[in-house]
Amino acid sequence: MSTESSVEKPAQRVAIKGASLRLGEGEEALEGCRCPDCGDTFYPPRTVCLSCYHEGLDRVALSRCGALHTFTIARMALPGAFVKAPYVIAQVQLPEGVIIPTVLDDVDPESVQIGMELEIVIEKAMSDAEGNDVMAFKFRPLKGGAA
Amino acid sequence: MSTESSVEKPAQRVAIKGASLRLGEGEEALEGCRCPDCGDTFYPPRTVCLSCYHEGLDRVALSRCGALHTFTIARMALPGAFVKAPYVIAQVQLPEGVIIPTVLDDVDPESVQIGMELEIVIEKAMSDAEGNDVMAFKFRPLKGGAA
Amino acid sequence: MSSRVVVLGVGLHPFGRHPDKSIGEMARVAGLAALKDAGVEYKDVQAGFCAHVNQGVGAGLRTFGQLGMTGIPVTNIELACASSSRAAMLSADAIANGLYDVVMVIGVEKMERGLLSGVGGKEFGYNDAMGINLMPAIYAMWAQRHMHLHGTKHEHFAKVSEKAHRNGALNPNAQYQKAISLEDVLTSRMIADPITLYECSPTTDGASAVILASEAVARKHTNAPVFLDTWVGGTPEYHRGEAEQAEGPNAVLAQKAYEAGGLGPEDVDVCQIHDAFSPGEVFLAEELGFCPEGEGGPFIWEGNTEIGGRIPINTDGGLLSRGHPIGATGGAMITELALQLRGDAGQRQVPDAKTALLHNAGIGGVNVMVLKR
Amino acid sequence: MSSRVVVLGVGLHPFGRHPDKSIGEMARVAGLAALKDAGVEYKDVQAGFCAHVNQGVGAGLRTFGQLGMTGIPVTNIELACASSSRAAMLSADAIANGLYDVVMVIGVEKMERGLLSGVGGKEFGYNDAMGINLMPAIYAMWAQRHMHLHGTKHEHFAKVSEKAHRNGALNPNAQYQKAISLEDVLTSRMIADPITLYECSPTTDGASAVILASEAVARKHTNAPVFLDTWVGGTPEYHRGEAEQAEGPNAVLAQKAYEAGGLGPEDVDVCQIHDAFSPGEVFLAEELGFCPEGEGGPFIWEGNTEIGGRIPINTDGGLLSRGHPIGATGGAMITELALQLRGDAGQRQVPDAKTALLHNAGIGGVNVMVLKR
Ligand SMILES: [Zn+2]
Ligand SMILES: [Zn+2]
Repeated sequence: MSTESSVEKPAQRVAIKGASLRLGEGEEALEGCRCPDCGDTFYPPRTVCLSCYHEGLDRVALSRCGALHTFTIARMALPGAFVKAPYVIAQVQLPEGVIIPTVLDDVDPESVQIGMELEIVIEKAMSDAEGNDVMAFKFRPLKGGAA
Repeated sequence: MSTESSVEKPAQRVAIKGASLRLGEGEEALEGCRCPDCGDTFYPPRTVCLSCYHEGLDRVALSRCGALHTFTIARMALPGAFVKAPYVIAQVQLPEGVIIPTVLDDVDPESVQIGMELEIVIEKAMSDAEGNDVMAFKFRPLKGGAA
Repeated sequence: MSSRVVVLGVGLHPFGRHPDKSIGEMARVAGLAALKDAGVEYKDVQAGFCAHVNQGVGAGLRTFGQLGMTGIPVTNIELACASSSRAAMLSADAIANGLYDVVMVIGVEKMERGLLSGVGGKEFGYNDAMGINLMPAIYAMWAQRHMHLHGTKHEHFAKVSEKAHRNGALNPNAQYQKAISLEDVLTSRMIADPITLYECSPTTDGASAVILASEAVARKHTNAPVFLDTWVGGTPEYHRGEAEQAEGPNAVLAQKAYEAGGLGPEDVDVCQIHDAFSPGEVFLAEELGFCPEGEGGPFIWEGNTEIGGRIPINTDGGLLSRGHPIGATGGAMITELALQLRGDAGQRQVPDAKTALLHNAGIGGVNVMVLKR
Repeated sequence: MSSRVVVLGVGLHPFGRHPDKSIGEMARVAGLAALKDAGVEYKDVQAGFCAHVNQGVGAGLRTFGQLGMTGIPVTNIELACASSSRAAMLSADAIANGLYDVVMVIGVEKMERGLLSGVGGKEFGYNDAMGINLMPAIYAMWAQRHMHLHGTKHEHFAKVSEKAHRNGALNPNAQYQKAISLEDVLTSRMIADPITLYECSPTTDGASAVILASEAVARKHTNAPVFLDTWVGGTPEYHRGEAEQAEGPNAVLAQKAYEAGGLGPEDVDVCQIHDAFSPGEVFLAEELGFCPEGEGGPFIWEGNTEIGGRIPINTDGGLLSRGHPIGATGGAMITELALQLRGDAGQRQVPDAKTALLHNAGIGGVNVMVLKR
């Protein structure tokens, strides 16, 4: 609470509630789960495999790139949301087979096409009460990819 | 909204939501329902008789006096409540047989006894947005009654 | 002990905006109408289910208590927009197995203004921050995928709403009793492409009541019973590598219902489906087997789902025009189909309707039913 | 098709304060424990009921979805503090009638801090203004009436809580695992005379899971099944000129359960009752027939409801000490009785318990069950 302690404690990077992110160690990415028995992959992370019911899945970093599965252009902002209308709500399919609900960044909503290649952007959404950087993610068109 | 209109419109007396009161015409009282078929009486008012299922009951003014059926001394105030702890939460049985949940007024909580005779007090609880007097009720020991 | 189940009585409190009415008041109106329709008294009711979503603790008491206090077990059932059809299914299970002869379902909801938002916890998180919890967006994304895969057009979806409002104009219990043009639908405010405001079900207050009875008891009250013949419910199934299903495996459940009921989609004379948003009817026309996969758009565009068409859908206006007080919707669907099968649907009547299908979906599951006379 | 119903598996997530755990997480722990206890796999479960009160739309998906997504119907059930026992009763109905062989009930609740408040709408009204919506006050007023009519003393009620905490200290899943003295109970902060803070059930988070199965399937997994033998539920009955009943007609329902189960109160070896507030056990000792009307206070004071007494009640600590996550409580009651009837209750074991009675009450209704081995 004192000025001293806030100087001593550097801001941490923490994932926003409801998003599972691998932060800080090497390349940042979504964090999912992989079943050591059958290899199926899940996002968000879970404990029990939906394919083979194995209990205790391995945490894995997910691919940073994927393809647009589907989308819509939201024309009205929701109360409390950080994004301003119009914005693109999207489902992104990663090579692991999982589909990630997210929003698109750096894109003209009218030019969005199903199938376009996308990459993740992980960025600060806000600060929390302890002064930590609360991190969230979006996806944006892959540079050099089909857009 | 203008000063003129608020001058023109005198404050009305309206019952607080959740209480059924007969206001303004003659002696004020709780308003219940009486079944024209079987004579059973209800508070709060209802449409279908619980004894004989007759539909369409008559509105009646209820007795202003009754006996304490049971009570407790609440030692903590609830957020938003107008009463300050300690206060007496009570059930009052009227001669019609109905039991009225209420609070007691003008009474030392420690001296309350089941069976004591009570009378209704109808008084303003607050003003509403339109400037009306919002009326509520309590019960208090009957003057001259056994207390 | 096994019995066929009869939809003996149905009743509605008119759907609309009723900010000054309590759920008890609306439930009483619907409940008394259903009792009268059934020809039974409240004291004949042996069990109750109160279907609602956001009406708080004690809703069963506050609704059934308006009709009587006979000591029967009353259970609150929640399955989001499919709450009252699920409650009817549990009632039907009990009657079919001889547990009760007369069961009453009251579905009721007073809704908050604003567009439906999806599943959420109480804490602000990623979906809130990103504006993802926008219910129309979920249907919009399914719609975009359908457009991408099958060439479906916005006009196809919009036609659903135009037709719904045309039907709603014939229904005195509907929230909107006014026809609107395709142009009106297409040019109303865009919410989430391709869904416009008039392609979203409105915010609605209302109540429905359904009295189900064993055949033996029902035959004492009617010579032409409408049977709740078959009912199945389910949740989304996970299949590795496949995209997520909607609220549940619609096609799988429809197939189960057809098999159990000994019929096929070609035998359905009238149908109620879950058009919370206009694309719903396009998807379901396919999933329920009325047209091949991908052809739902043109199928509806050509008028096949209108009254007088091959398979009239949502003759009462559907969620879009009749309104969608979420806890009450399934009961309203049953109500309309019972009226249709009795021949009592007035201006909305589908001639000689003998077999009806019902699909009601919510976050948490899907219900499919077959009704027959 | 009629089958006896077996309590095949039970599991709990420890009760307590778990602000950082989601309901899914707690449900998964309880659910996996129950599956393991039953010796069945999740894919054997044919239907699910999610009992909760305040966990919002989609709770069934968020809990059962942690264990698998097999497409089974999952229905959310709410009956306030009696939600999960009601869910178990609907499951038992379905199994008894041959509809399913294996059904799972998950009861779960994350509670807001603070004392339970009663039935209420969303709008501020008379009861709010007057501070009447204080849940302990309702039990306190029943208690005052009991004291007036029968001479019951505050010490009699307080003894219930002292005994509950003594039992809870033996239960690793209890919220409070610490015995407290009668003096502690009597001198803790007065809430609503005669009820003190330690006579109120606490604010609790937790989950319970119960797997019910048909006898045929259960016999493949166990040689000593615990049967859910009898179950009845009800709402308050109106009788002209009589005072309002509690959450339901406790004595009437108990009598029905005894008749259906072919037993009397003298045959009950162990019992779980609804002690949301300490007077509950005094009233129920009478209403369930363990002692004559009006004698509940002395009956408890003399130790009759302790482990080792004539009729041990709430051996796991009850709502007062085990905790009361309202949606999960009924399942926890079933869990304790199943352990007792199997002889697996450890330090809390009632020797040679063969017959058990359960009473669970909430705003909206009361459930009474008989379990047998
Ligand atoms: Zn696996
Ligand atoms: Zn009458």
